[in-house]
Amino acid sequence: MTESQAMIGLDAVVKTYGRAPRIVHAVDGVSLRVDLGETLGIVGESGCGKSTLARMMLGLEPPTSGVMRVSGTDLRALDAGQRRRYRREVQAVFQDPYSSLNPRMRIASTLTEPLVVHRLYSANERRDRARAILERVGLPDDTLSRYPHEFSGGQRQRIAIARALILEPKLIVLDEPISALDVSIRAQVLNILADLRDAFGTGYVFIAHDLAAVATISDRIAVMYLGRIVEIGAAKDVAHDPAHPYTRMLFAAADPTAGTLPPQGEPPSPITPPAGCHFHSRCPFARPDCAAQAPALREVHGRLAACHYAESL
Amino acid sequence: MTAPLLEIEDLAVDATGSAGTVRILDGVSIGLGEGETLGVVGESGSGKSTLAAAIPRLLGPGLAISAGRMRLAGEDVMAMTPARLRRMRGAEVATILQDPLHSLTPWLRIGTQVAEPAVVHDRLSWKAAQARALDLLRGVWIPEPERRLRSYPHEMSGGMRQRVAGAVALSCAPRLLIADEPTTALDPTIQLQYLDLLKSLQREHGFALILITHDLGVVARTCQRVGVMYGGRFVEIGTTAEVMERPRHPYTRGLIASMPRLRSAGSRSDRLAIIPGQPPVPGQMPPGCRFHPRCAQRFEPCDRDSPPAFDLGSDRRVACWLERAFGT
Amino acid sequence: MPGGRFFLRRLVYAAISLAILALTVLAFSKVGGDPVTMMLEPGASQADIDALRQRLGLDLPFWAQYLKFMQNAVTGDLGTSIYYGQSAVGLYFDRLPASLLLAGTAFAWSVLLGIGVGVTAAARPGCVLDRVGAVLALIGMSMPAFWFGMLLIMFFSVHLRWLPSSGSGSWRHLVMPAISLGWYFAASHLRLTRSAMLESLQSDYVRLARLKGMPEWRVILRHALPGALIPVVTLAAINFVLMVNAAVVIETIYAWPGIGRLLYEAISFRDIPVIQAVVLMSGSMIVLLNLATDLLYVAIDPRIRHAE
Amino acid sequence: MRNRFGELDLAATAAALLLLLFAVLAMLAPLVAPHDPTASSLSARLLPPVWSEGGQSTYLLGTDQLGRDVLSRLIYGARVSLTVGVAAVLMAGAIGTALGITAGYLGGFADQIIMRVVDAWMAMPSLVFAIFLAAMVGQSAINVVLILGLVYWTRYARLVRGEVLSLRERDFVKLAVVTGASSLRIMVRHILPNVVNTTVVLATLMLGVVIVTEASLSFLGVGVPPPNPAWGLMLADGKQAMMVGKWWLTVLPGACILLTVMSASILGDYMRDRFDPKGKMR
Repeated sequence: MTESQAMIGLDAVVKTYGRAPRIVHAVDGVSLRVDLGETLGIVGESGCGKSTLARMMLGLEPPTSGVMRVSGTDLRALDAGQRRRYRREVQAVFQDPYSSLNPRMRIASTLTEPLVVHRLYSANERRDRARAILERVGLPDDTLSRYPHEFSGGQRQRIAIARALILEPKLIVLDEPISALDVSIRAQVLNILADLRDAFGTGYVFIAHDLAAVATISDRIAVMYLGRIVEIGAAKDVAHDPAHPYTRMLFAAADPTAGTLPPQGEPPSPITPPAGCHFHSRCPFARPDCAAQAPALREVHGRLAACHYAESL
Repeated sequence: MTAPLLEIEDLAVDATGSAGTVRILDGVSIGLGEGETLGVVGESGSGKSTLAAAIPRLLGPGLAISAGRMRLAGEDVMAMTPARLRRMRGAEVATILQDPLHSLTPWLRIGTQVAEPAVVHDRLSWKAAQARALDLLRGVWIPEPERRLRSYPHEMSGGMRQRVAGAVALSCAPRLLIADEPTTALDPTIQLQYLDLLKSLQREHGFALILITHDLGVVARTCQRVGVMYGGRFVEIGTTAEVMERPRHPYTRGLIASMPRLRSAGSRSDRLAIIPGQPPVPGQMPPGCRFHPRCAQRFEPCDRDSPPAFDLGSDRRVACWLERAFGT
Repeated sequence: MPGGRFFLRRLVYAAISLAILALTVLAFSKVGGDPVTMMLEPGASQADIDALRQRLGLDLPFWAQYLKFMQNAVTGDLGTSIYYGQSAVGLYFDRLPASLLLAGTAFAWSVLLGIGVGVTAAARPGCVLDRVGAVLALIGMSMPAFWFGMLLIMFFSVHLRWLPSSGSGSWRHLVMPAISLGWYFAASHLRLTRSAMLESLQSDYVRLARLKGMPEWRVILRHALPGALIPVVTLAAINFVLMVNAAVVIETIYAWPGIGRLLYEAISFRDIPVIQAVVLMSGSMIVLLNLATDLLYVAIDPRIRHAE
Repeated sequence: MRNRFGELDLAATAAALLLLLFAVLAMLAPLVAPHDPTASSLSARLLPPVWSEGGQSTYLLGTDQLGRDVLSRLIYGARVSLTVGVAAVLMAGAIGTALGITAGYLGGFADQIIMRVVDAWMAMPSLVFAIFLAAMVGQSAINVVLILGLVYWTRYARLVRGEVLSLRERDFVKLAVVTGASSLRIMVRHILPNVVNTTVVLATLMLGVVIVTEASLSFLGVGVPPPNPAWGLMLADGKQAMMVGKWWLTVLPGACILLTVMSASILGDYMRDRFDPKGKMR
């Protein structure tokens, strides 16, 4: 694949919060690319930096250092037209369906706002498009004239997805889109997302702590730990045959049938991460040099993993 | 068969609010022996948290038990005096709440909060109670327990605080522990640790456990028996292995089938089996079987009559008309 | 240490607030026209006017005047009273003891009653005390203090002839002003205590304390009250400063020789330096008080330091 | 008006009706007032209300020390109090909401400047600050509105800013940013409609406070100038007569203030319970 095909490319991106001596390394040198039309899943525990990564991809926060590229151009160097295009092509769905819709706006205004902002179509056409996209997510026509409080969490999340899709973006960043939903609703929303992806060819960045859900919908999976990517590769490889000890621990925890030992320890503070490999303090396979030297991401069995001993596990 | 520790029969809880009186729990019956574990699974609005609050009789404002019987070790809980209830709550039926960030008092030291029940219920001196608190903190695998006695809650991580909540619950050696979504706010790896801790504490102390959760995976790991709640009722109760492998109620079956699986990783064309529609909201419960609007197998009696719990033997009960139709 | 940065920032904020306070007072004083015309006899010669202007520094550009004003303020000089011919700050401190006595008495009863009834009412919402308290609080918050003061005079001085209608010197002079001044504040303490307690009583930690079978008094005093007291104490402290400095109408009605009365006299004589002094003194007290409470909270409730 | 349980809220309904009555009387003052409020009559000085001994049916609520009809003065007084009160509340609300949204949404330097001014201005006791401003600008009804607007906008600004800070973190605002909406659009379309409830509730609660402050200023002689029939002025004028037992000159205007303020306060509490059940604005 050529560089121009990457919708979003991150190069050694770092994001820190706070001032010395309490600096939080939320994202600590992440490089990855999201290709057109692919679904990249990002998993990890809370505080691993996955949501910070999402906010940076959405241009809600600038990286502290490193470069983020949109269709090959540095985000900071976008001209006005390119920036508008970026705002059209990359959309988002967030976790909390109760916070995602303006409670004082009718659904019609919420859905058509992106079209209004980008001065697309006439008022009538915008309404038609809103109606069409609602049908796609399985909601009736009369939804348009209602207010958010008339809908359940699952319905609101469908509306949020419809809103993200109305500009026919190339990429949607979904940050924990199903974790606030009831168990019986999650599958509905996951199926809708999969259907829409097939229909529109949209790419997703799918962030969640529910590994099974991520594994089901993603083409590739990135596993994050304390601000770093520890493993990234094809969903099948990462889920079925994890190379990194942390990935193993995470997937074992997600599988009720796995009779493995419970994981050790708690994630350390992102203010004072352990030296060397961040995971060594909880790693059952850690050796002395793990604390000394941080492993780089390198190819292991067809995917990238950041572990000195990935092959010998 | 030993006398059950907890017997609940036909328990109903009503909420009084702007929309009049709404039934939150309806016809709930469970029995639990000493040292047993029961998982209670349900979605939001299923009434599972109300059940957790109803057993120690500490329902929120506007909620009241309106019918049913409840016995703890043979004693009628509904007839307890306020003083007896307080003793029951602290010393016999302990509870762990969902949110470890807000369930400890911010301005009291951990030591005080863990020692309190022993001082109040077991009439220990503060000094003796502190010593017991130290043991309890050690017992829930808290590192440096001596130092932690003097800490405040905000100085600890969520996982640590939830362990402290466990220590608080165990301080008077309760016979029943109710854990209301104890791991929902925790990270997956920490969840697993906590469930492991609960199991090992149960082995050590022998209390009975009611584990309330929305996560079937949690139940599968922890509980001998599981009850599935829907719309304020139990739709299916049985041993965990039976229910998970051979679910009989259409809701249970749908729920298990709709769970994403690691096995299906990376297959773009796969779709999950789904239960259509939404879980019902208290106050807008459908008539008859509460699941019938979402049920693919509904037939003639379902929208009219609420199905009773058909007893299938070996401690298995299913509230679905299909059981009558097909015979048991 | 994170506390150090927090401390420093609050200190800078307080300093900026004081500077803006002085700027505001000086700037609005200019709106009132030229003070010189008021200070001289009518028909004074232009030369006299110019001389006085120069002496007062009024011929300087505004920013220079501001700097001078600040400089003087820091050394405790807020000008000379036009009417009394004394230092305005001196006058303020002369009147302070009387105001402190009145405010202290009113504060004491309003806090005891307000917090006491507030806690009891929150512990049993809907009980008789709660209902009575709610009605009294509503009336207390709505009744203009000066009208209440006049009603008291009508009843106790004019009708019953029990208490002197004005003046100072004995406890009998203190009763009515202290009651009418404290009334509003008792209501405000009651309302805040009640609502803060109710909020605290709905928290998860109170629920857990009840689930632990703690006796109700322990739940209320140890688990619920400390958190509720933080906003109440802040409000009470600010209210005390208000009682000292802003009891203008009460002190006017009862001819109580405090700061409020001083302010009233100053308006009557358009004695601008005195008005400025009262505004600045009371404003600065609140700024410093806010600073002190901010810093105190960090000590009391470690969560705040954490959140910063 | 209904409470949380769907029952009629008697207190709130009564308060609303009373305020409405005062408002109607104030608007129709020339039609309903039996006398010219400023016309004095030396022959009819200090007459008591009609039901007291010596009262006359032409002066239902008696007369003051200049022989002016108390009822007419009270009706015209409602005009002054309500007009000044509502105008001041609107002015304070408009300034405070605009600056609060600007400070809260834009943050940074604008926020620093606005909030430091708010801090400093809120530090001055509102009555003392109002007296200071009044002493500077001289007496007129318009000036009282300006003064009260200047004194009270800070309360709106602080409350609105707090609200905006939490709204800014809400996902629908972030989604609007992601879509490319401008800051102005977000402030007008997403933030403003969501703080309107808050400001309306605060305005109702503030109405009483503002009316008391206006009455205090008038009472102290720096508010609405005589011979306007303001309630605070009537109280000040009646003080001498009160000492010799002419109670109606004190009780009646005060009762009008009390009823107005109490109604506004009950209504404000009611709306707060309805719109702000979490009690952010105690």
